[in-house]
Amino acid sequence: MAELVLSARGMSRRFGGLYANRDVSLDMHKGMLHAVLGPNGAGKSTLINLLSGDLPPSAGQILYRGEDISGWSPDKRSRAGIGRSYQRTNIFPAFTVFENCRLAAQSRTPRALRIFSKAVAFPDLRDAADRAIEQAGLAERRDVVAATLSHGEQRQLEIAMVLATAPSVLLLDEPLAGMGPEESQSMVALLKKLTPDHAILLVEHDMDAVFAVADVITVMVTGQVLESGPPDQIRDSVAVQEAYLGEGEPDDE
Amino acid sequence: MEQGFNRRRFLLSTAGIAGGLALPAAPVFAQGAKKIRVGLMLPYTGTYASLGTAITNGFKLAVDEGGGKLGGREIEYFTVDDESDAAKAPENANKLIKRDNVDVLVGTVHSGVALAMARVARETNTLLIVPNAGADEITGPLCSPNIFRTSFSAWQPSYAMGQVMADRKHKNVVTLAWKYSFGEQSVAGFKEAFEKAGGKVVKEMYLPFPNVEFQPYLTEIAALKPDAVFVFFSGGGAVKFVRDYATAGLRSSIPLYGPGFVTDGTLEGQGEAAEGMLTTLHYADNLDLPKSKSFKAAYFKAFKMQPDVFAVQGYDAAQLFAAGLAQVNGDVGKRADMIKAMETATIDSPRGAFTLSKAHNPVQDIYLRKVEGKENKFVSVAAKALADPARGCRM
Amino acid sequence: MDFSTFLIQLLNALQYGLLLFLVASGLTLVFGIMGIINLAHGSFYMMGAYMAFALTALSGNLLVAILVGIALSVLIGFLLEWALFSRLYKRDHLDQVLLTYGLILIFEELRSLLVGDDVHGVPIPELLSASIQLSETLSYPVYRLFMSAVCILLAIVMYWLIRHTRLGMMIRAGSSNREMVQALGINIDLIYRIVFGLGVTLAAFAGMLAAPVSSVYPGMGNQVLIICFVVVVIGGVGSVWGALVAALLIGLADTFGKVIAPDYAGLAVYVLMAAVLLWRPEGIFRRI
Amino acid sequence: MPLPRNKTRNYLPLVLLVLALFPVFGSSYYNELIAKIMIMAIFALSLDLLVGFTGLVSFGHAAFFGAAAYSVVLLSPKYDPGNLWLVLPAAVLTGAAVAFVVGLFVLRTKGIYFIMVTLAFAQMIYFVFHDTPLGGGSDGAFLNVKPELRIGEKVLLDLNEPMQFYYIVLAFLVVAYVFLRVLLRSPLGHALAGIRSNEHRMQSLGFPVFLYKLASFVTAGGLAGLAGFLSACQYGFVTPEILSWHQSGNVLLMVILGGMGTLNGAAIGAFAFVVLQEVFSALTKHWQLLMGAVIVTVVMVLPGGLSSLPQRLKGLLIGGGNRNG
Repeated sequence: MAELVLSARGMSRRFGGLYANRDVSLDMHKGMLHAVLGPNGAGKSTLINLLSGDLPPSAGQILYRGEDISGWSPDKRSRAGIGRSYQRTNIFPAFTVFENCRLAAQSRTPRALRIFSKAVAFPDLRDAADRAIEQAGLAERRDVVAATLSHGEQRQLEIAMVLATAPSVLLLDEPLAGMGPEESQSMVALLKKLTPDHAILLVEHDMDAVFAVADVITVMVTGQVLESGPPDQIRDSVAVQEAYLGEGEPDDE
Repeated sequence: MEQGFNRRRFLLSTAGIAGGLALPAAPVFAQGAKKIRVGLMLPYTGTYASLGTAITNGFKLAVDEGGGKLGGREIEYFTVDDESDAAKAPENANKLIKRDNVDVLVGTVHSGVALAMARVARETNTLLIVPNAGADEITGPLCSPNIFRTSFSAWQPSYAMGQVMADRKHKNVVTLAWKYSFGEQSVAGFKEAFEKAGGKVVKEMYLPFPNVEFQPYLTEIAALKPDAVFVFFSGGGAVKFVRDYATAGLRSSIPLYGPGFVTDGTLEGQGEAAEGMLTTLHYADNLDLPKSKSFKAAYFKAFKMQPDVFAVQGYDAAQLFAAGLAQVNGDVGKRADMIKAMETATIDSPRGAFTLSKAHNPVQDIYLRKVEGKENKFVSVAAKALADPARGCRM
Repeated sequence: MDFSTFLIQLLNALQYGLLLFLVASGLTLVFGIMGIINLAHGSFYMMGAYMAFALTALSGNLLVAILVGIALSVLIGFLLEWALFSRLYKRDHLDQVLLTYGLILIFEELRSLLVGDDVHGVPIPELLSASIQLSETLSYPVYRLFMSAVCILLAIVMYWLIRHTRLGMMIRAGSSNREMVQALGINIDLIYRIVFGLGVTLAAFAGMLAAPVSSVYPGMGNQVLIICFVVVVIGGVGSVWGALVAALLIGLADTFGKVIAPDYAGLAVYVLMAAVLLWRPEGIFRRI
Repeated sequence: MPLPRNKTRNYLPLVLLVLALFPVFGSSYYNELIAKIMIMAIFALSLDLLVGFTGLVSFGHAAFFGAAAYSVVLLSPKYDPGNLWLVLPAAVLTGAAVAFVVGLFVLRTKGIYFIMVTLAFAQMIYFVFHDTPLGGGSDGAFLNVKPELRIGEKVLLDLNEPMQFYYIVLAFLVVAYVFLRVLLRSPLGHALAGIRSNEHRMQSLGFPVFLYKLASFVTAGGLAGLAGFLSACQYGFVTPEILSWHQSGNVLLMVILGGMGTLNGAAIGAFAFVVLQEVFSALTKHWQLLMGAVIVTVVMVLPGGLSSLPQRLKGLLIGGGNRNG
């Protein structure tokens, strides 16, 4: 079995009286891509927000390499190696692609006190940024202002920024949303390429893509885990088919 | 957005400098006429605006009575609105002294502003005549050969009131004033005379300037039940306090006294609530003096309104300056002679003639006045030829 | 302090607090619903007080003055919203702050030009001019009690308006998301106009109501403005209920501060504020 | 707001030259006026670090300026010149320390509430000086003799000398300007730009955003303290009014007037503001009315400030393309 990196244990989150996540447990291992499926409102985004620290859990634990991190702030989790991307593009629109990634890389080596050096003068930051841009397939658009990128390219930048922080865990919230078929294909290829070195959590609607890349799939319904297992098990599960797949194609969010 | 600052923009901004500088500087080139340059630094906006206007009117009336001339020379006025803002005072004083090169600086109402002006006047050795501000320091520790005052010190009316209240057999008194130097000095002057005459100040209460939420203090006064209350407020605060005091029912059981500022220029707002109140000041609305009557008539003719104590003080500021200029025939260069003449002059003021103390503060009668209708009516002379002790003045 | 004096001071604190609530309620509404920091709020208070003065002088009756004044305030509120504020909703908060800052200067000068800089008193209406004897020496003006009663009444009316009416529902919805409410087909522009008009009117009404006891004088708006901001900060943005609690707390802190530690009385309110913010960074209550 | 990138700025030496030569031609009054403008420019620059470069709209910046100015008066001996070595760092530290404490409270809030809370805290500090005996209460306090810089018996710099004072202010303006330029292109500066653009994302990328904002707040407080120090020395007089919300509003106005997020804009704004005040108050006693009208006009029709004016004019002439809603 591969190395256990991040896991949730009985994690719940209430909004008022409603449970957005209820008693969710799941594990993420290095070298494995763990996909989360579920209809709208199943609590997938809440799950990512809980793991990344954007939301504090109401109950339960989050363990990172054996340590309880449920009380950690998002930035502390990020520095520990938990990187996330957003479902709605969340970038620095007025910066260039390179600047977006360079700033992301800077978070690993803050150097906040070196106020008399130029930020652009650090070769390690430049290399980290360029590497991430290369990986995400944006090399040709390196010096373009982010706001002027196409939607698909912005999604790629979203990933590149996370990669520039050299994370060991990737929490990806619908990276394929709104992408054309070609862009989707290259993103799927990228995910495959990233899997060996990372523990990845992928929330995605695109079934084909999920079944193509996932090592483990967890299906959520109304905030709870319905079933979890390898793709084949999920494909064959009666419960999943009844609850979810049976309803036909999920609608886009 | 960071788009460099190109030459065109730079030219625009230097044009701005030039425009800004040229405009106020223009009057400097009126040298040929050899006019006397008078700088009026007074409040023309805000709470004290009407006081500033009255002082200006009084000053100009005196000049006009001399045919528009003082010491044989024509007068040119430079005015700055001090906004009663002490923070801007040094800068505003410098405008008149350094930009407009005035021969005399006249101002102001607000004590804090006047203190700052006094310091600038000392530093630059400019002749300063204070037509109102009563801070004791101006003719105390800050006294200087070139600084004069034609109004009063905070100590004067309050000290006189201390004697009045002791004479009226009040034993235990509570004081209430704004917590700033003029308020504290007023209370100190009162306390000095009152306790010397055997009275006792039971409690000194202060509230932050310019707070006007008096109700807690009125409750406190009612609980303490003193024989009388000595109070200092001015302007809007005085209006509100006198009204609140009356509506709290205290007026009938505990008489209220204060220096004249409590009922001067505020009677219209105070209305019936102030009726019968006794205050002390160096002026009263119905003084039976020939000079007072002629001044009133002339002022009314010129400005279509009744003069108040502030107009008198402005009028006397011009008279004092005129006395100095007359001695040197308008040659302001002969500073020492001019100052000597001003120091020894007897000013024929509408308040009654007065001379100046060694510290350049008026030695004057303080009147006890009573509010009747919309006037502060003369009752008696509370203190004859009262001189400020000028503590801390080394001159 | 004996017990009866304590009780009277308590009454003073409540009475002051209630008046503060009345002034601050309009500020917190505009703030919470429209997201506008209205620095000119104090100017509207001042405007109300001067209207009470001028209209009472004209009509000889405070009630008539207040009724006419309310109509004028609503009008002024609508006009300002239409001419200026409605064009700034998409902009930064900063622009709105600066706009209202500019308006303060304009209103203050207009006041000076139109009415002058003198202090004026406004007579208490005959009907309410009596006093109630509280202790041997102290009596309490009926008008002050009347003011408190009006403030309480308005608090109840506002609570009811916001909780139980259709307009209140739309206002509450508008405060959470402008775009969404618009999408639901509610005329958000009209709601904003009404809220702003209401804010102006509440401030002006407070000024009119207080004029007989406060008298009218230049700069009166600025004095009340800052304390209103403290009310809103302590109470929580946009919370009318919070404003009421905060205003009463401030009334207590201010009154007893003056009695117990007169040298530091001005600070009492701010110490209270710091303590509340330490405990709850966004005030006691959030939202309406 | 893009990151600062290299641009040619060859007009700066020219501005510097004009400022350096001005006292040779100007009268003493105008020297003081220009010195005041430069002090206000430092003040506006410090606020621009918050408003323009970190996205923190502070409406309480006068608190740091004023507290520092008071520290000069409180730390100087009554009748002797204070020691510049002591008084200047103390003033800057006072500004920074007050900013640190206030920052711990206010930086926990965001957006419109942040504006409010900064205003309220500044007002609290205003009342500390206004209502307690600490700094002379509402009457203010005087600095009888201005500080001087001496080594042994030799007086190197004496702030009582107007000429020396002018050049000291100019030197500090240059220092403050260069310091901010350098700071803004440093990693910290880029992080602040990121926070301004998208604070949430900065946090999820691993930046301890609160600490960065606090650093910015404290730095701005220190720089405001420098301006406060110079202001206290210029007039030798401090009153609580220099901490009032009007002062905070005015400096915010300078930043907006010049166009926020550009260092040059802040300086231009300070210049324009003081000159407007000077010109308007010479025109009429109701000059605040004109000032108010200018403010409203700038807000309504010129959201980018004065430094966006040439751009907009160009846009108009060429036929739009730069249309702001």
